[in-house]
Amino acid sequence: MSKRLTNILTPIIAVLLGILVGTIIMLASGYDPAAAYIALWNGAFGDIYYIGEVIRQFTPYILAGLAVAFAFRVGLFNIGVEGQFIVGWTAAVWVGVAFELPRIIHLPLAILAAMIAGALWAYIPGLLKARFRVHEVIVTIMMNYIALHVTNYIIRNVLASKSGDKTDLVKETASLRSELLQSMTDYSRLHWGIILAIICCFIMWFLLEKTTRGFELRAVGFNQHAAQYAGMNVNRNIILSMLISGAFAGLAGAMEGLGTFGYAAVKGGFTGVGFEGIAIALLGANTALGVFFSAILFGILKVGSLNMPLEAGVPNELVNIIIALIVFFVASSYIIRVFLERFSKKGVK
Amino acid sequence: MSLMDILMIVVPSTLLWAAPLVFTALGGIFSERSGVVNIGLEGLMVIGAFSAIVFNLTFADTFGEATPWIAVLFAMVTGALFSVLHAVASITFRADHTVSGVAINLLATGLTLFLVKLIYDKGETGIISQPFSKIDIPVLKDIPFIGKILFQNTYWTSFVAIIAAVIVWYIIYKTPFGLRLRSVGEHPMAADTMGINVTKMRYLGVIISGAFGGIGGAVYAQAITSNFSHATISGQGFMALAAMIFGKWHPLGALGAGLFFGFAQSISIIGSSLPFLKEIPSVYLLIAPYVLTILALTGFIGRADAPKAVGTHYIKGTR
Amino acid sequence: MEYVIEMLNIRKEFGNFVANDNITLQLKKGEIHALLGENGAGKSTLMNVLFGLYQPDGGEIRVKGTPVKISNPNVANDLGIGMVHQHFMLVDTFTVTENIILGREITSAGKIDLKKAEQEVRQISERYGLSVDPQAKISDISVGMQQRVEILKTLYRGAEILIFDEPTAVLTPQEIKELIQIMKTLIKEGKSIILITHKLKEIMEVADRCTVIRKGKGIGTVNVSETNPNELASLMVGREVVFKTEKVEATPKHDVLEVKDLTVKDARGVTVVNGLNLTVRAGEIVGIAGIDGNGQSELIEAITGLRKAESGSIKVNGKELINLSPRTITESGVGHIPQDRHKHGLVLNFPIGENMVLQNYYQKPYSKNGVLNFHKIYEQAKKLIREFDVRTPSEYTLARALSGGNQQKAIIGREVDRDPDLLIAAQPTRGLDVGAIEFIHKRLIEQRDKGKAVLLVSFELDEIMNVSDRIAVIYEGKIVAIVNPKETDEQELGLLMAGSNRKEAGAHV
Amino acid sequence: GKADDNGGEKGGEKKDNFSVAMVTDVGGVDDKSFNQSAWEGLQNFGKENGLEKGKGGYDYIQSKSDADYATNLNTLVRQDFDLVYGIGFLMQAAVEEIAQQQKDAHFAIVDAEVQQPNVASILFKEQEAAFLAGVAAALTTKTNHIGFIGGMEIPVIERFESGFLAGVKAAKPEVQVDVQYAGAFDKAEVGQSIASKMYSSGADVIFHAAGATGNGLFKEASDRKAKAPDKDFWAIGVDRDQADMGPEIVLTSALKRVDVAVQDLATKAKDGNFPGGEIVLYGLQEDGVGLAPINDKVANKADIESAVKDWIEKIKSGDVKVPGTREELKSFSVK
Ligand SMILES: Nc1ncnc2c1ncn2[C@@H]1O[C@H](COP(=O)(O)OP(=O)(O)OP(=O)(O)O)[C@@H](O)[C@H]1O
Ligand SMILES: Nc1ncnc2c1ncn2[C@@H]1O[C@H](COP(=O)(O)OP(=O)(O)OP(=O)(O)O)[C@@H](O)[C@H]1O
Ligand SMILES: [Mg+2]
Ligand SMILES: [Mg+2]
Repeated sequence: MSKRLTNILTPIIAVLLGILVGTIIMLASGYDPAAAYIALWNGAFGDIYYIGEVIRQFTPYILAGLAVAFAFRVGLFNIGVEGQFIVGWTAAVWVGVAFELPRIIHLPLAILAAMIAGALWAYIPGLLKARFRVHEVIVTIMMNYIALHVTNYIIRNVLASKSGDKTDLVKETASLRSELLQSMTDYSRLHWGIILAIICCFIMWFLLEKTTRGFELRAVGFNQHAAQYAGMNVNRNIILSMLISGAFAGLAGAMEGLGTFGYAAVKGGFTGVGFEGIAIALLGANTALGVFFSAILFGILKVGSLNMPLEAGVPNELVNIIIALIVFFVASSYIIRVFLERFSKKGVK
Repeated sequence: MSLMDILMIVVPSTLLWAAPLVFTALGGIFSERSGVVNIGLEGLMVIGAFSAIVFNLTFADTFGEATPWIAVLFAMVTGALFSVLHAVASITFRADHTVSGVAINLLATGLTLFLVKLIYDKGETGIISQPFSKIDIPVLKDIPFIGKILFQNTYWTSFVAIIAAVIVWYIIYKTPFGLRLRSVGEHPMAADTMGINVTKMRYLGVIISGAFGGIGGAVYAQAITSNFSHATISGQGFMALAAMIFGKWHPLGALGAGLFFGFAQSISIIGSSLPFLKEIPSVYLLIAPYVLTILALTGFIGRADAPKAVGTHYIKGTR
Repeated sequence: MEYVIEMLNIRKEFGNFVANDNITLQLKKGEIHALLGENGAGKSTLMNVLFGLYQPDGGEIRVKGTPVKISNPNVANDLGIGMVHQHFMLVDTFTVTENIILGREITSAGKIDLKKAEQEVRQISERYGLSVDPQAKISDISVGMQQRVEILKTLYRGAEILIFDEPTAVLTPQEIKELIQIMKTLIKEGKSIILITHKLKEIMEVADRCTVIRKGKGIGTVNVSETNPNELASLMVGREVVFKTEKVEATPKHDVLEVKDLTVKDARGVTVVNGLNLTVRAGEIVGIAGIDGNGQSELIEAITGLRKAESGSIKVNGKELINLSPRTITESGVGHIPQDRHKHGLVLNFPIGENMVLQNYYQKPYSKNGVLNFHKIYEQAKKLIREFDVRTPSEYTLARALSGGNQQKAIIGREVDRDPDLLIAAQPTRGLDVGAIEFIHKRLIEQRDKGKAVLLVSFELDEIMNVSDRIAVIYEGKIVAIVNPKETDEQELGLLMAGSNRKEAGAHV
Repeated sequence: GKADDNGGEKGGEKKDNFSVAMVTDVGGVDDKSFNQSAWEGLQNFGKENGLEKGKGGYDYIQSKSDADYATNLNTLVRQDFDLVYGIGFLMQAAVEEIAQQQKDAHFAIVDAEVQQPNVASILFKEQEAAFLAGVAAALTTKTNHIGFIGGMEIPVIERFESGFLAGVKAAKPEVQVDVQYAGAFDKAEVGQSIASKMYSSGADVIFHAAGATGNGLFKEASDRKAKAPDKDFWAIGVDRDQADMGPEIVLTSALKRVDVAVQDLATKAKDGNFPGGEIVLYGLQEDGVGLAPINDKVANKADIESAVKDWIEKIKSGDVKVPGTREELKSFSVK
């Protein structure tokens, strides 16, 4: 079996295995798997509206996944995507409500604000890692909590309008929403952000694989000593990678702030998007294309599953189990490869 | 408020917060010392919390006051069993440890909530009737000054956590098992040439971490939330991970880090009652624990070196 | 004749690759048996089979005449086989004693009895003249000391048969002497030894017999007393090998590297380069001779910008370079073949092609406006691979998959091709077979002849004497003597390196 | 969706039944709080009208994150439910938007205001329930020291806080009240630590309006009571009667009858009186808020009950207007 075929088959088999085990669990606990999967399918594709929602859902997933993946490629584990996402969201909305500007300036400015906010939030762990060798995992975890409390404070005390816990909608000129896309998808919340997300996939791929900067970043990711020997500035690259990762995460926040929601509200806890980003990045093997596809898969499962309790009476926690199993099997792809090889050898003989 | 009052509030509350973190961080140490990254601590706590609550709800009448303790043992077993998944994936199937850990977290949340629906047909469980309760430690509570601060209005579990940390320290640094465990995490090939079964040691490390993670979750749920829902364990596992790194993969370090986190949280709660902190906006108190942690790490803890071979696979015959 | 070990017709495959093809090796009691072969010939593999780390795919192993199956190192230990590995199998963060007792701990009531263990270690150490401090941490002791710990590990387990895999590759001449002494003591105490080494001189000095393998196949076993280095080398390589590298007299010109009063601290903050002065001129090779740990590494790191210098001056072609960035220094015409090729020299997870432009990827023609030109990069890689005879399936192969010798050739190709005015070569031939060494020495001399300055650091006195035009002896962070290789010998150098001054040293000649 | 082929069939059902459904926030229908209460209201409505759970009857969808509200509301509209509830202030923006898109559908939102002709907004006068709780607390405390634990500083909780403080002040002005916010609705350990601090510093009654964070309060009170049975450690619950959280320690609860409101509004809509575009306020007058029975173990239970009764009359009659913000609280006085 060619290596290429194995590489393509492995994740597909992982997904199928995840679904298979999910089916077994449903059978064992007395639910009807067929009904569940049909409900899932209908919930994701049953109507043009749901297709629009699926795309809307995976737009920030792509960006959060890219954020995690980018840092990973430079050897850093950015658990702080969640926090960077939240500050990006808040910053975008801030610009979106605070200014009166023509669309051509306002929207880019709001997006930029989100990216800068996310980047700054990631800059701190990057800097501490580069300068003091402080473990980025702890710092990013702590920064998540700080982001949550600080943005809540800002929203409540600076941004919120009369009601006190939520900002106004961002101005029309800063919104990613589109009448066209909404009317095409029967009032889904699909917005232009998906274009940005796809562009970012391309940017990540191009930056890492094609540019001298990417060469440095990858070198630092694999071997800091060799990178230093080769005249690369390791610290600068560490910080840079966190900045870019944070910018992706901030942009993901803008997707929510300027697109899906159009406002920022006081949050009782984490949104989970940043943590989904970890699973998405890992499932996508930390490559731009991989992240793109795994985000789509996550989007389909998440949106589709909302329909499961209503239509099939199956708890939608089940989908989380299936997602977990898929991640698990993808992680264990070594064993799948071994089986594939055995299988193909037998086939030849 | 007098200093004594403050201490009497801060110390028990510090201990309360610290206990689950310490247990779980100790678990993390076993796993990572053996060379397996365990980002799945959060999931293991979820499993522990869930099992303990279900056990407690089911057997409260049978076991009476002993229920929470037996529930902890039960959670220990389920945590250990659940962690076998992580062990199989990351050791035998050569999965990326981090990916497998993330899967463990996702799976734990999904599975437990699914089971709650299945068992109780509800989104969350009811309140347990036999939680861990506040106690005054006999004898010790009467020690002047210290007794009031340390040994009154507190939980047995906090002291068990401290004792556990000391025992784990002893096991890891004083016994052959500990020596072997550490050698496997530092240089698995060296260990292999010395006839140590790397795979077995790593399995043990991960499974013990599952047991401790289960205890951590069980203690948290039975001493603090008293039920199980999607919000019961929300980030404590990651805090435990942070405590483990903060404590430099050392059991007593993790104990210190857990106490530090607990202390910072308590200060953020009591702060609003202290005269000199009263006026500042509450957001500063809310973020204080996290900011303090970052400052502490940057200022005087500095870099921490993970076990050398952590996160790598040991495949015989390669280096 | 009684054999303690017989490995008969051993075969070992890795996938489709046959690493050991029908190799036979018989070890007599009380002998030192050398195992010789090129890099990648299969020596380590064969020994790993004997030690139970690999399972053979064919053949038979007998210990004292009885066929055995050595399924893991524990079995090997029980059979009295111990191995000192090529890459040390020591846990850095453990103490000497902890490393030695690992897996065979002495306990009392469940607790490791360190006191007793230390005592035992001390006893064995004294008996075999190893003088190791049982309480020292591995990361704090020298490489030579670490090797003794490896030996102690086997002795502690009661090994009767010891396998040494390239034990001298990492040692200083003094340490080598001591090791040879230790091996002789071991033989006297009734042990038998298999010794892998690339150094024919050592084989001639200590070994009784020598088995040669080439490309995985057994070539045969010879009695050392009945052979000579040239015969051994040609047996091993399959052709004639030149030992003394041919070179014409140097014609040094202007100063290229001028180091003045350089002071550098090591990672622990100890001053290890202490007011050092050194000049290297265009068209000469200066060899730095010294015992490991006298500041060689820090000197080179300071020159190349990898470590901050405390004070002093480093000029290349008259330009002050002290404490500038590695990039600036590289661009000022300094090339560096690093001591540790895995740590500094290569990004092992990059294809060998990308490793070939590790310092100049950002320059034309390899990139333009920040975008890499892979076509040009791989063209260059192909050229270097061809010119420097790097054996790799393709330029897209990960550097990780190459053998040590080929990795080294790739690095040397890269550095030489950049045509630096000053080429620093730190232990460029460590662990390489004689064929590869010959190749690398030729390249260094070629650079010299092109009018470049070459600074060579090596612990191999042979290499220093053979290749250098001038020898600078480093001792405690200072250059204590400059000698002409033609007017000195190993003994004098050895004494200088140990800190005796010139006159004293000279007096011995 | 609208165009799907069984649309006609459902249209048929529509004539017989008035179907209702709700979207919960991430809490779900067993959150022991307003989602649960709302679902109870829907169930009661269903029983009353002989409806079945499911399409064409009554049903709910649980959200998994904030982003799901709109999808879920839309799903219910697309399933042709006649009235769709959004439970909780978090759903305000989603309801507002979808109401504009789906002009034929009818919505109701709990705890927030949406000004659209096809949306009825259900708001509660939480301050009135909290006021009564404040009265009960003030009359129970022996130390003249009381605590209030808020979840997050949002308007709903501010109404609880203001009403509670006003009630205490009205009943016993000299009582000191510690107010502290936990910053989250799901952090029981924070709730417990705050409660511990308050009890330690002398409070003997604590009221929480903090969701699951409040579970920590009950835990702390139970623990302390178990240790010192002759001392008072009272806790006051919120939203529903939380007496089950600890028979020994729950003094009473400030009730917010989401169930009543939900059922009431559904009935109105069914009868053709859907208050679209209006705010429907549920206070004491409408039975939308209230106080749960006082714990039997309180010595002066009868006094408290009669005092509470008095205040209920005064509030209902409009003699007393309970403050709903801190601003209003400042100028609040009984006379
Ligand atoms: N685990 C392995 N998998 C695949 N191939 C291997 C493995 N180990 C060794 N080889 C291959 O087997 C051959 C012999 O390797 P071995 O390490 O025995 O060489 P060696 O004679 O010890 O060389 P050196 O002198 O460099 O130490 C090499 O070509 C190597 O590429
Ligand atoms: N899993 C493997 N697959 C392929 N080749 C391998 C593998 N493991 C080791 N090798 C190869 O085995 C050979 C011998 O390894 P070894 O590390 O002994 O190299 P070496 O030439 O002796 O280098 P050095 O002694 O400088 O480290 C190398 O070619 C190495 O690349
Ligand atoms: Mg070898
Ligand atoms: Mg070698």
